[in-house]
Amino acid sequence: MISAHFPVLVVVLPLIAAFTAFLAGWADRRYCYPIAAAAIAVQLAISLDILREVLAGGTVRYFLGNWPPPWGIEYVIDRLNAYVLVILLLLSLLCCIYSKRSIGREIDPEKTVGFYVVFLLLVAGVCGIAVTGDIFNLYVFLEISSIAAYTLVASGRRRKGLLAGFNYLIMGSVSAGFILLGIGHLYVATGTLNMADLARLLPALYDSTIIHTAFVFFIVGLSIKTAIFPLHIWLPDAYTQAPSAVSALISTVVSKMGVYATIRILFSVFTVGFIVDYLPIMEIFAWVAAFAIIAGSVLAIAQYDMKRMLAYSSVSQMGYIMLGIGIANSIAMTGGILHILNHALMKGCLFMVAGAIIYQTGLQNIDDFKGLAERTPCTCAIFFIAALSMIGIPPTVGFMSKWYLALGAVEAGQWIFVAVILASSLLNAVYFWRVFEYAYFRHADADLPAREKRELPATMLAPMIVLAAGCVLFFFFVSIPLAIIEPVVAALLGGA
Amino acid sequence: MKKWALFAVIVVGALLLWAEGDIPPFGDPEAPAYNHVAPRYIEQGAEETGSVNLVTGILADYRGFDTLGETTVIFTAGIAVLLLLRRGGRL
Amino acid sequence: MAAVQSAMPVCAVLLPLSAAVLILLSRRHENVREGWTILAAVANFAIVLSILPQILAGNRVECTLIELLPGIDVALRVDAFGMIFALTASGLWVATSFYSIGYMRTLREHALTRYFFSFAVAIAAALGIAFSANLLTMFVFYEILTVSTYPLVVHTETEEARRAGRKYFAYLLFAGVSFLFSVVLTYYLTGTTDFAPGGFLAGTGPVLLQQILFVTFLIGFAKAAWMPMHGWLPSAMVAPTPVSALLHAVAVVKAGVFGIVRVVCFVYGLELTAEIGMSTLLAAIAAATIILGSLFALQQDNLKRRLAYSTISQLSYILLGVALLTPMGITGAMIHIPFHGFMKITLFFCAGALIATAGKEYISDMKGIGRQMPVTMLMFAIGAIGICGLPPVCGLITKWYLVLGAMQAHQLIAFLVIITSSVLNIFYFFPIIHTAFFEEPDDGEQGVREAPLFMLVPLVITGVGSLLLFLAPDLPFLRLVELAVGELVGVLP
Amino acid sequence: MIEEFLAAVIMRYNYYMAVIIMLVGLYAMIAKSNLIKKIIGLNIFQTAIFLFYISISDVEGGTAPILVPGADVVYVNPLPHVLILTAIVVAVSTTAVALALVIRIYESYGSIEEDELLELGSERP
Amino acid sequence: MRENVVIRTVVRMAVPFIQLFALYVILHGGSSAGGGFQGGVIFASAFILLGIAFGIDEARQRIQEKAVVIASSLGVYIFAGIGLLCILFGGNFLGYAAIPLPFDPPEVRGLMTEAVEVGIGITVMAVMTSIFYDIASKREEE
Repeated sequence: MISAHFPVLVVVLPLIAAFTAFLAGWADRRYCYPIAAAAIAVQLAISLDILREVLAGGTVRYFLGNWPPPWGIEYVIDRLNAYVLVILLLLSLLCCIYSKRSIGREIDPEKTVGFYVVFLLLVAGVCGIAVTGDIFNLYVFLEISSIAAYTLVASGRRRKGLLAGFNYLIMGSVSAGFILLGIGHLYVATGTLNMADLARLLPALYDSTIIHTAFVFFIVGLSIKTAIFPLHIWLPDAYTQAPSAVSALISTVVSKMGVYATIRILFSVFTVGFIVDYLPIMEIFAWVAAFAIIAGSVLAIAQYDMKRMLAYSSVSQMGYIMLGIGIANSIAMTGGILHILNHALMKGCLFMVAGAIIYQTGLQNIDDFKGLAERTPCTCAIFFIAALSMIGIPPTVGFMSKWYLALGAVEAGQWIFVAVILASSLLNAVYFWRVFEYAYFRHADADLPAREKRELPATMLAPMIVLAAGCVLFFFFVSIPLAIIEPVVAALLGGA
Repeated sequence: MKKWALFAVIVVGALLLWAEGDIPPFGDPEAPAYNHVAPRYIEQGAEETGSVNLVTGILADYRGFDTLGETTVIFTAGIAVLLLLRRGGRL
Repeated sequence: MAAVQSAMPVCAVLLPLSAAVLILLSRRHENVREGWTILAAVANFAIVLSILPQILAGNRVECTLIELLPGIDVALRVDAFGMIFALTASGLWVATSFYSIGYMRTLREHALTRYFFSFAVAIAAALGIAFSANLLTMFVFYEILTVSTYPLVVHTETEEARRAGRKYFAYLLFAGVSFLFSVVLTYYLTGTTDFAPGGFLAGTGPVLLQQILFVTFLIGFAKAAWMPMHGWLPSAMVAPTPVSALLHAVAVVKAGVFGIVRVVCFVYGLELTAEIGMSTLLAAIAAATIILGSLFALQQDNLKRRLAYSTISQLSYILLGVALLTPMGITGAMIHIPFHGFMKITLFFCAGALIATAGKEYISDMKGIGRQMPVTMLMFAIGAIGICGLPPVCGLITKWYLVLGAMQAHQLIAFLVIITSSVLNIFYFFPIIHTAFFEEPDDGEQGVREAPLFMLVPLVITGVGSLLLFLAPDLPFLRLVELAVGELVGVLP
Repeated sequence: MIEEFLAAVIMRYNYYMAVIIMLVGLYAMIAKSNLIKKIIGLNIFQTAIFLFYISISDVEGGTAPILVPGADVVYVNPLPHVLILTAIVVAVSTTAVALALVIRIYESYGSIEEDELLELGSERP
Repeated sequence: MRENVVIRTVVRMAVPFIQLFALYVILHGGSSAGGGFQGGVIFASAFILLGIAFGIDEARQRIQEKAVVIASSLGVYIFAGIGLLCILFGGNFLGYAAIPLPFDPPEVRGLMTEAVEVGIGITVMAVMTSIFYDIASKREEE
């Protein structure tokens, strides 16, 4: 049965598609886009099937090369993997569709082939991370996706993108180096690379400084990748200077992958026994996250460039997820993991909107957005929905995250975190409302020459509408993701 | 920047120097790294993979998928350089 | 008391929403667009009326939409108290729809699609609040109301309007956050948020927590414009007058008061509120707001701002009535929701007519205007007399019950506050009537005529309505209030 | 006491060497303004990690893990070699991309000194 | 660069030997030190040497884009293709033993290992060459 091999096919398919797109692109560069879109669509279908199977029959394991773990590499897909995998692929597909026309203005036409090949490789990388049960394999795929991400950030026409890409590369490589060191230390201490095996062996070694060091390296490395507040410095430039489709992609897919990897390492390798019972790490984690939420929002308020503002907002939103994980009770974690989906929907949509505004009018500075709603009504309406969701106003998904996080914080008796969550939604309101006010309630300066206005192509509009609709629909049908998440949380915390 | 660099270096250095005290000594045959997964590779590797060179055996067989990833990394780098640098031409 | 399952509450909420969509779709044809508004308003009123017999028969109409979170549904439930608010809002929406069209067309306002769209959404949200079966549903509609009224406040797009809009949004969003916190805490303490007559919070959590929760609830209902959370209301008067009339005199502020009454009666319960000493706090806030609001109103020359402060003051009558925790007090509080709505909307309609036809915003400019616009100013006088609590307008009934309630509760201070405030009301309303009717107009101020019929008819209807409600108060409001209070009193000690 | 400590250090001198090299690389990566020097720093950093891994694999008296039929020899642990082969490839790839970026940066800015680049801003002259 | 006959002659003579050695390293990965990566890089070094000796731009023109594209894809295709072949024959991905060849499973595995190494070698060779020429060749100012 072919479906037994879906776990590996979901990773190999985009690889093969990438090689094929490279070959086909040499013949005609117009072939690349359909190959990429089709491959990701098939992947999405596969991932949905995997999700179905996981929901029905529990964890799926796949031994690569028929070697049993810990000797060979093992793929382990439980609900968390499947959930993240579906989100990643959905967003990848939408970004891919969106990129068809949006990159036309931002990337030289002869670079289209490379763009889609690297795009596919990035998708392959994140999928690899999402399904693997082997920490070194995780590192390899992390590197595939990272190198692809550096390249995509620098692929645009703006020269600042090059610098952003370079800084991203340096920070990313330091992070990868730290993760590699963490893996090395774990290997020294245990002699294995398999996550499940590690989780089994580690409890006996909790007192060893090697484990502590490995933990610190993992946390710092992953925090750089995820851009947790003081280590976020690469992020604003990278998100701002990248072509819009890439901003949408890395702000959702790549950052979510970092979050996923963090959760996986924390809860499936070190397990609750270490991070909650042995060391009070999660508490520190939560404080850092709370700080990130506030700092990210405050910095976002200070920005005038729309994409940059969204980038800082991402820093803050990553804090939400981490806070949920850091509070480490089941309700808050449900909120954190739910926010992986919610943030992907909202931020993907917002970056696409930013790209659409650039595409339609060439404007990127919020100060220039006066009267924008008259010129780009659809785009602005979509922005409005996604922004409401970011603020957390019902009926949008952002509210659900806020609800769970606040409830979790209340349950943990952490009133400061409650205050942080609630205050941050006010801060979010400040910077999103500014855009809204400019777009809807100001008239364009009369002395400005009427700029050209382009129609938004369907391939750009459709993904935005899908995401905005998702923002609203998942408020009403939040039970669907919750049905997946609640057992995940129970499983992650169950080790205690 | 220099100050930050020094700070980072000192922190990382202190952490590592602190940690290395617990690492098994250099060349210790009792080290866990040598006694958990590795013995099977050494004892049965050649038999199971058909490669006398154990490194190749592990590389291309036990951990073959890592190697596929690795090759893909190289491929990615090639495309990346091409994407960044090449101008004109068909790609 | 039977619970009847029915889809009608949902229809009542969805109808304005679908009207909003239709308005958006027909943005290029103004007559069609405004036709939708009127049609929706009338149909909506009809739907609410169709639920009324069930309520009067002592039943509840319920409708659960979906389960949102474990233990919390998005659910609508119409009880007598909710019906009072819904009837007021949807009934006055009909009048306001006609009035809006007249007013906006007279002033040749722009962006009317956005205006009518937001208006329809706001009404949907107000009805949603009225029908909410639990705190979370209420919160959802509350936030929708906040967001949907913002475009109406900033409608003119002047710098002043934007500043007012920011203030409005800042206050209400902060309140929303506080409300959310309260909902979360309530859910945490009790595992439910469903309203129940007599409350469900008793016996959960320490007293201090319940007190804090009460305060956050109060802040959450900043829409009630109690002092010092009232700052947004006077600034919001930059909005077009129909908005001030319906939203800032009826829907939004009443939603706030409605929420407080709901929380006091249906979350805490009268007993618990008294036990933790929060009724005293509420009464103190209400009393202060009544007096201060009236004093502020005295200083305003801008008619709409004076009306705004008057609203602030009047809203706290309702809070005071509830804080008395006696059947009579609560009756007075609840009956004041529709009565004040009718009277205040008449006043605002008149103020709008003055702006639209005579271009007069300031009281000092209105010398002799009563001779040029006799009908308008007559209705204004009726509204003003009603607010002051004089016969033959329905405001008297409120005062009557409130005074009775204060006596029942042996609250001399409350009694004095009500009397003082009535005197202050006379002080700030009668000079306007005097200026309008008995002062000579300045030179060259001739030729102002009555407002167009689109505006005149609604204001006459609401004005006459205020009179009728005095003559026949139990049709149907007093009857509803009796039902609602009966529900509560049944569980009183 | 000191002797024990020294013995402990000497028994693990390889790891300490790796740490020192790593720190050199890390410092260069953060502190140097020249982008090429940053890349060199990155390479030093990565090389140190390789050194760390390779020393894990060593076993006293061990020989390369290529089986010699019949001989009774101790083989070193082959797994770190495999891992580090992968890591080397990753490092090479990263370096290639980094160099490509630096070349592009030099072309469009005319400089590869970080502080100058920051001053130059985004607009083309 | 001035033409230097000695260098060019030596390079011309050395290149075939380097290439032969590279092939040896690739193919002997299973039985002695070596493997696809090492061999591939050695192979690429032959092209790089040619570039240095004969001028990079000139050499670049000789190395056809087509060849690089096909070779770099071909290598990974071989690798992934063998993996998929295993699925086709009922094994797991990269479970070489599933491939029905008339040998014992270890021998099949050894053989497939060699095949995979060849794939790696081809990709590494092509990509390394391509990277070198992309980075080294002088490009006109933008």
